[in-house]
Amino acid sequence: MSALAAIQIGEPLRLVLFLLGIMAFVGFNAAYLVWAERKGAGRFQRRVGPSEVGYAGLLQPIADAVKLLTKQVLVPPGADATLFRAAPILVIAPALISLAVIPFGPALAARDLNVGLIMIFAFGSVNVMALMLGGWSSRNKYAIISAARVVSQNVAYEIPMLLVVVTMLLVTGTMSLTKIVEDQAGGFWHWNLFRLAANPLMPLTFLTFYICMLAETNRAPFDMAEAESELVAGAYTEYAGMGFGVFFMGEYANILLGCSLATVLFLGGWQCPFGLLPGVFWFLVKLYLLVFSVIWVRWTFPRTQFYGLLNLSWKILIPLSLGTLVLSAAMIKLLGR
Amino acid sequence: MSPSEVIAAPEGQRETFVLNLGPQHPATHGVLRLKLTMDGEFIVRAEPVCGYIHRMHEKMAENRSYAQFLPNTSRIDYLSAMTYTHAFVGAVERAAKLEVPPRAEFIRVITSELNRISSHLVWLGAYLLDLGGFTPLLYAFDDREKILDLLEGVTGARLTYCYYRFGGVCNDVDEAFTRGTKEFVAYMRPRLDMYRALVTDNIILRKRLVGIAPISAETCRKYGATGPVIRGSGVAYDVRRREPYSAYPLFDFEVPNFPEGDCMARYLVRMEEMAQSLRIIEQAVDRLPEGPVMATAVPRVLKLPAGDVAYAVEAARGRFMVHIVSDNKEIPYRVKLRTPSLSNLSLFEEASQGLVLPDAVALLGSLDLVIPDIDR
Amino acid sequence: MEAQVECSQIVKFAVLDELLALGRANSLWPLTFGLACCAIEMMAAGASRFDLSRFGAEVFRPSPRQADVMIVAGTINKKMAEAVKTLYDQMLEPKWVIAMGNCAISGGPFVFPGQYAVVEGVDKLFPVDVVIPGCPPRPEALIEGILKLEEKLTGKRRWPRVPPQ
Amino acid sequence: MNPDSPQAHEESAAASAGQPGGNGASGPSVLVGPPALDQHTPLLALLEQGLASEQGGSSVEAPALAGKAVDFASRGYHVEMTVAPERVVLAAQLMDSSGFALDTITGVDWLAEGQMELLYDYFHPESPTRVLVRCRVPRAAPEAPTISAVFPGANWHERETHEFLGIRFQGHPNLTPFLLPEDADYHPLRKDYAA
Repeated sequence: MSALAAIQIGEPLRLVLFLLGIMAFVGFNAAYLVWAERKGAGRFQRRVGPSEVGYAGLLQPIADAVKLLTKQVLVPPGADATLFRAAPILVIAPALISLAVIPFGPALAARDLNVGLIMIFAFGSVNVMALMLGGWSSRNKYAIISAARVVSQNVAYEIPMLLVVVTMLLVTGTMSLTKIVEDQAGGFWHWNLFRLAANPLMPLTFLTFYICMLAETNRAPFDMAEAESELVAGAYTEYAGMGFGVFFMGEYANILLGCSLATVLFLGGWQCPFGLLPGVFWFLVKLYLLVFSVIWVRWTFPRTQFYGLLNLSWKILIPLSLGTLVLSAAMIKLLGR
Repeated sequence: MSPSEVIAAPEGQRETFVLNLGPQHPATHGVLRLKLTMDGEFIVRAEPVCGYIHRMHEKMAENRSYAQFLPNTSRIDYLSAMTYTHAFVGAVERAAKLEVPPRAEFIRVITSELNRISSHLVWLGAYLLDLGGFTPLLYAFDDREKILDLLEGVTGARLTYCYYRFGGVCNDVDEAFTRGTKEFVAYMRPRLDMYRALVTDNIILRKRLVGIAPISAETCRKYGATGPVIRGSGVAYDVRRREPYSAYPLFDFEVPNFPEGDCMARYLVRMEEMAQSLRIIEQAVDRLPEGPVMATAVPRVLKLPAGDVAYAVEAARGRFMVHIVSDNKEIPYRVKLRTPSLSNLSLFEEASQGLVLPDAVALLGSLDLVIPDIDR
Repeated sequence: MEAQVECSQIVKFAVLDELLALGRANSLWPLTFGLACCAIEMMAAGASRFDLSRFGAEVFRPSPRQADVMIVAGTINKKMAEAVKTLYDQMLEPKWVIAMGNCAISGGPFVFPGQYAVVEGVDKLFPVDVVIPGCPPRPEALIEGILKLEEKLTGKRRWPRVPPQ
Repeated sequence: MNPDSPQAHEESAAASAGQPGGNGASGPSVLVGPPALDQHTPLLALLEQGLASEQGGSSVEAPALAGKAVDFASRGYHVEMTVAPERVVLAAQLMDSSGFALDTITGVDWLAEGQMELLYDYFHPESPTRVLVRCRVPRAAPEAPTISAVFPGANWHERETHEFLGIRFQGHPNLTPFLLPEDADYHPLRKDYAA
């Protein structure tokens, strides 16, 4: 690690390299998370999944990408062309930018802002607007219904997520993600997840964060954006070729962002569970375990009823996260940090 | 505005829009079109438009001899093809007074019940697909493949069997079939418990189905809905009990019915029916008599006596009745196919008042429609 | 016909075209468009035993925009004909059509003198690439149809054809 | 869950042969002929009594609702009623009041006799009785009153019979083609229909 820090390269060059690295990481992950999802779905559904295209289907994402790239580009007649084209970009751009703040390794954070947490959530709300733009501008009844649902769902789940993050702010005392990870050093009992001194309901807070992350990325039981069986293809109905491909990449980029945030906040980022040699490896292991759980949840649960989804947030998650916020404030006041 | 206010609001004030759950839509499992007048997500009025897969079965029946119409019967409702052929064959036998040997009657009961389980499995998979769960479809189809192997061994077809003939069945059942059926019954019972644990008791599914779109027994009677729809509303109406046909009176089985009448009740009725069908198959295979499978004195050219004859069976979706009007020729004068899906769908307009779109999709799935069954 | 020379025949990037064809062949996304009995066999082909997903074709896209191949599985009715035509027009190039089952090929068992409701064959509406006979064809036949379409795209057959003994 | 316990199978596999029961009530018994099967007697009696009261109520003299029992084993229904076209709604109300459900409406085109026939099938969710109501209409101008007010389920059956045979149902809320395309003006199931 120190060797890496020793190389003195100019600040702008370092930032460019990091951003290239992040975009490569997201691009690679978006393609091969699709492969992992289809293979995982195959395993859950007692079938093989893509296996003929290259060894064990490894070339499948490339085939999909090539096909999507060479599809006819079409803006449906009467659709609002500029918004229609802008929507996919606005879904993936915030995720890419937010990943710049995530500390992948000890010195592997592109830009260690001391307000990293706020920046992530500032950009987090852009993809809600992007999905709504996409749904509204494609001038399709199903897309409009889906866009309206997506807005109310994300608004409903943004609040408990922010409340949980504020609780973590109180507990960790800083907004810089790198410091948050650093003070979780030592064994896994130092992780925020098990920091019951500051907040006895910490595992519950992690669960709330996990549910909100699922809802924010329109995944699994909350997939209102692409409610396949009711709204044909939801907000993506009119999108084809690379427009649809970028939406898909945006969805996976957001999953990556959500899971890495959960890892950093709760599971001690790049800290090793036994305090031996912290490094990027641990971060990636925890990240992909969480991503696998997201895939697992998708293929096991049916879709919730839309009003049940809103009730869950307004009536259960928000009071719960408010309660943990007050509780941790009280605990910190009594026991001190 | 809540749906009741919307419906109550005078015509001018409502800003509703028409949404086409069009001929091609994942939720309709076929080419049914629902013209939904909606206010936001609430349905103000749903008007089903049918006829997109009308295949003129009744017109074909009027220029085909009785034997030539047999393949058509398994293409009306291709998921319970056996029971539909059973109805047509039964009607002709009832009019021509043909005696079916007991072994053939038992084989008909076994194959019909196997067909009912495979139809309910397709319904289970498709219904969970409508509710957003993808995985149960694959498990249900996996079990169904076992039934298709059994039936394919005897009839040669996977879906559109043309296995029954006037006076019996076309070829006998071998020892592999009876052994395979016994193994299937033993294999399927724990699977039903697994479905109950994994799917029926799933909290999200219960929230999606319990108390959604209740249908009263009176509505079912007024619209002539039968099968799991009327049994889900508390009326234990089953043609195998009301108008006993074939060898059904000799078997001991229950007719499951649930008083609530909501989507969950119809779901539980079908799940319980699979267990009852397994019981029937078990008893039928144990007591399968020896003997011929075809009646001997079947006239080459079949002429039914003039007048009407009607024969009803309990298909997977409900009461299927064939009403043949014949004028003593080898070609029927008029054949009426009373299909359950038509009556079951006719109460959709009344039952879906004020529902949200996902609940309407859940209601549509709980009616278990096969669209060519409606359009014939 | 040769007077009107297809321009694509003149300019041909051998490797790029082959790569594109290979990419398209290996990720054919079918449109969920089940009409009648063949739809059940299509679902069985997508299920665990016959498993279309081995060829990357299990992503059944409900919206015609995102689908590449339209598998017409069932009878085309005259009332349904213009809806099928609209669906075909809404699909984006490059697109292909597989006519599955006798009804889609030629009207199947519902063709008789004096029939008033069935369109006798999908090729009366738009060009068809692969034809799968059967009523309904078995899921293996559908997979063979998809392999035939891939062969049509790339010129190479994935699995060696087994000569019938 | 209260499974309906398997009733005592009073009927063997083949329906029991009809044995002539006593004749109906004395008075103007509209139901000519004995009820076929014993366990339908209570229902048939109800029908008779229902018909008698209707009969008494309205002033029509001729027995417009002549019903007769039929051998289930060879026909598949128990009671057959021949009804004049304008009495169809009355028959439907009677069926509805005694708990029957409409099975289906069949239109038959008797080209030779220049008539069309409407067959109304009824079944009963609680009892095995099956009733068939016949009604003849002239082929030139086939008209019949709609029973969709009594049985909403009949709405679609009548639309279908109208589009296939051209029998007009007076008072039907929406007599447009049901299975054929909206603008279809041909009636395919008529015997003289040329494609």
